[in-house]
Amino acid sequence: MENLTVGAAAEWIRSVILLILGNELLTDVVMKFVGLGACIGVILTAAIVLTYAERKVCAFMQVRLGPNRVGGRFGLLQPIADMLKLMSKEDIIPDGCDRIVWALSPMLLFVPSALIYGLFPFDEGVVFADVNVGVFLLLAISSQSVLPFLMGGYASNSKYAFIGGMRTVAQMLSYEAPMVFSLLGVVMITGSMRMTDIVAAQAENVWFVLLQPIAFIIFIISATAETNRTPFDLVEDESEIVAGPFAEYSGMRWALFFLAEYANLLSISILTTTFFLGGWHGPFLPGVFWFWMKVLFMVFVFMWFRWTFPRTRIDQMLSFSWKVLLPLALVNMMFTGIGVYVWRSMM
Amino acid sequence: MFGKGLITGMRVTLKHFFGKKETFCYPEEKLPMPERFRGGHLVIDYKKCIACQLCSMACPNQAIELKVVTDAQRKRHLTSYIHHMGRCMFCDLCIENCAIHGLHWDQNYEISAYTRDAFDYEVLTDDDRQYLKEVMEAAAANPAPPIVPKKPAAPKPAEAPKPEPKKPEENKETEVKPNE
Amino acid sequence: MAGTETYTLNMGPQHPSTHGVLRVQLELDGENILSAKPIMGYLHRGIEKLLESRTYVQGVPYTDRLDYVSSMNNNFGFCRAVEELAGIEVPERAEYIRVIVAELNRIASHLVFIGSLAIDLGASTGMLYTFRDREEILDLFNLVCGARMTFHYIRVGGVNRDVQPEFIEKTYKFLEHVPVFMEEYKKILLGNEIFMSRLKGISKMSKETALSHNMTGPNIRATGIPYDIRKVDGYSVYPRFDFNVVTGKNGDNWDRFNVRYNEIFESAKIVRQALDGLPEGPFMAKVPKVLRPPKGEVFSRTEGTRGELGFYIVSDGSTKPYRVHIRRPSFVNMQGLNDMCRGYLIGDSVAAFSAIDPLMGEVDC
Amino acid sequence: MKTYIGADALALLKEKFHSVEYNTEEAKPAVYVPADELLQLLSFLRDEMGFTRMENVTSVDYKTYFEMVYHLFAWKTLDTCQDVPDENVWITVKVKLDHEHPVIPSVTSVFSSAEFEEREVFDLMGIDFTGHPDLRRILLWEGFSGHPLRKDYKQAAPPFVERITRRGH
Repeated sequence: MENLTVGAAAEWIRSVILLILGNELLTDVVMKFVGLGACIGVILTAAIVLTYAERKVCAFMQVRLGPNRVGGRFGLLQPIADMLKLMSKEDIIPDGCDRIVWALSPMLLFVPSALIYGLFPFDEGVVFADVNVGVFLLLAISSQSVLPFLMGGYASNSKYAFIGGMRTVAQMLSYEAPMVFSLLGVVMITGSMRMTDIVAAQAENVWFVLLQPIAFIIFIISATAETNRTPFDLVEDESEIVAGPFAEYSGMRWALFFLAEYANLLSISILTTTFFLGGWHGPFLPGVFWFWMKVLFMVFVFMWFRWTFPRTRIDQMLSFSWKVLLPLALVNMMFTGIGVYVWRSMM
Repeated sequence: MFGKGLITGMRVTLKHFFGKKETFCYPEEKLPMPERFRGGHLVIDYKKCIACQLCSMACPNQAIELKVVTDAQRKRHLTSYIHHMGRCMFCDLCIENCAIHGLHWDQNYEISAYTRDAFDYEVLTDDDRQYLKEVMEAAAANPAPPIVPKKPAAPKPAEAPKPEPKKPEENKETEVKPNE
Repeated sequence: MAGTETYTLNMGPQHPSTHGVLRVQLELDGENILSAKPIMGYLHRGIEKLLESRTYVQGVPYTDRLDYVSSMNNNFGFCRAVEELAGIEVPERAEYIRVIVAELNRIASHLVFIGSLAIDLGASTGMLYTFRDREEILDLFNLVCGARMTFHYIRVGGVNRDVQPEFIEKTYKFLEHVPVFMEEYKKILLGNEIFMSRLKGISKMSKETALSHNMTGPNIRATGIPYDIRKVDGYSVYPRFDFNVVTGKNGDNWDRFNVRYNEIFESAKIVRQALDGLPEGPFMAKVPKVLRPPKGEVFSRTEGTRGELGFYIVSDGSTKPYRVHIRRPSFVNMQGLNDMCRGYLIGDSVAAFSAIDPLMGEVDC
Repeated sequence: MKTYIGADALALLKEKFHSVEYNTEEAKPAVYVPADELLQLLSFLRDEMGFTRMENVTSVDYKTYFEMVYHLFAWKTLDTCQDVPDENVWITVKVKLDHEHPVIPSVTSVFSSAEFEEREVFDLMGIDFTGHPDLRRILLWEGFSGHPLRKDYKQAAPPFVERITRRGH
């Protein structure tokens, strides 16, 4: 079950490039770009697949049929139609906005969302950058997505957008903390911050969801908040502040926000899979298959949350983070520490 | 316990996720409309119509525009029956007031259009106009004797002095005074 | 440190959660609401003026357009006023049919309320479920009167047409279904902790405040005053039916929701009793073709879905009313909006808009 | 609205307020009161006779004069709503106003619930309320001229807006 699919493909591409260039070093550089392209390809594909999936999941949970016009009975080409629609839309720039900041915001938002993909171990050996401080880097990058939201909210020169921007900061900062502490439990057990090590540790023993159930729940909750999805979608809360920071964006600029949202959804599912569900590890089937199966299941779970729950209020949400999740995460960390100490000393 | 309600809610949505769907593909499958359904275009039984204009008068919004001619036999006929659907409330008063029960809906609810002008719907069909022509010709060939000698009845439009012989619809009308 | 400033936020007229074209000017301090000023009139069509130039019979379809999610109740109110003015005795069967359709419409309207509250709180799935079940009622109405929204079924003197046996059968079937779907809402909304925390203790209103704003309908019943015109006046055949007036305790949004939720059961109870006791007989009184009520005036009130719906009609003896004034419950209830929003957060204001359940067609008339 | 106010209660009112008039012939006589005594009458009705609910405020244009119409409703057991049949009483109070300059004291100091309804009357009928906390147009916009519910109101021709039509359909 080693590298049956992705690894083999990479090997083949590498050999082709080596044949053309004839230089090992140059080939490695080119291969990095190929990897980069693959990551972006994953994101774009995910955006297409996930929009369709979200529409269908939403529709099915709401006893509707969902898209069934474009592309046959099941509306398979709906994302393409959406994309074409978004591209052909007029780009409206609101009067009185801070042009540069306003235009930068969607692009900057996409950067951290895309950057994280470099750290994900998709399969054994299939990882763009296997950094030894992977977890740390990952959290550092993902926390960068606060700024573009604030930029968009501030620069739109709209009150709704501004409230949305302010909410983003409050929300993301408060949920960053329990998320980090919930991951620390995993790191403590593994003893490494390298993503591949974490997966390997789960492959040897059990999935961390069994060892760290509380951390898993905390992580899921704060991940929902980090990706701005219901019940914590207060940033783009359409019934209160219309669309928050996105209120003034249209066409492709809005599509970038949209893309980032789905990239985030996927990355958070990948993270859950990597940290708690054993990553690519699984019996019989190739790793890539297991990996995507778990990821898609997590995506479904997040969609399931979204289409079942009402949203919380901003004060409830913040106090839930600081008063419930954070102490819980700290307690969990303490018990994990004791457990790890006892287990190590017993060994 | 906190979270129990959340789990039950999720069970409901999951059940519906796999369950039967309530909606259907609309233009391919259509809901059957009941027999009393009010909507769509008006359909008139032209051969029965006595051009009494009750429908037009009953309309609260003046959505029905009629043009009437009187033939040589002093019978009135419609030459045009325009239903301004943009003004229509589909309140059914025109149909209920029809003296001969010759007006009804075609129950086609797909009546949206791109322009407002498309809402000025002509109810009379070509067949009706053909019929009108025949009737007019027949009447002209056999004109009724003039009632008052000094004013010969000519086949002129907008000249409808006397009501036509009443049809048996009269017995439907109730003549009861209010209690006070 | 610089001082803080308050700012004004216009919610509406094109806002996802103001239920039509309501505009609310919120005076905000951060996320806290200092005052909420409803600004209406975006849907003003001058129905009162229109009715002056239509005959009494022609006026009925205009009342459909007042509160367009419970048109039957408006028809009912208007026809009762005209009947009182003209002294028309409505046959018993007609009264029963009226009560049946009015209560069914009340259920439909409350389902819309539950759905819109759900979607305002972000639970769009809950909204789809309520609309799915409301569809059954609309189909029933489609069967009996041929329209799904603007019924124009209740006429001066009775009802337009008799109910078919099929309608009765299907209504019984629907009544069987009521507890089933209500249980589902209970699971997805009522028992949901997030939903509870969004509503409990929010937009609290005391009995005195509610009275001073002249609130009616479920809004006043949520504060604990069992003020229901069906009981107070006992008009039509309502005194013959056994039903409870649902009241709340605290007057918060949770109670407003629960009052309407439980009223669905009460309405279903009334419908069942009315169906069981549906007498034979004519469904329409003998009404003159040209209705000329004697000179005089009448103020007749009924319990609409949103509260007390009053029609004040002045007749000058001609075929057309001289003056019609409609006391719209939503319009009067809007006075309480400021009290319901002040001191709460933006998120609560959305819940307050929903909980007061205004219908812009009715507010703006 | 079960029972209208009784004749003796009306006589009591007449005794208290000499300017009050009503037609004894009618079954449900409306109580006419001059504008300057309206507030006293309403306070009396509210405090002494238990008419705690101002159900409806409206006005009628009789071409030569305006008439403000107040429908009040008394129910002593409103808070508990026990069904005590005889205590379900209502009364109509009317005020005749000059057609040229209709001015009337606002009743919001007695019944604060009348605020929106008085604004509506102001907006659509053009009756001025003195002492109203926030007298603005409520249904029509600020720049609107005229009062549509008056009988002599003539609607201005709607502004000509060229229709955008699409050909080919």
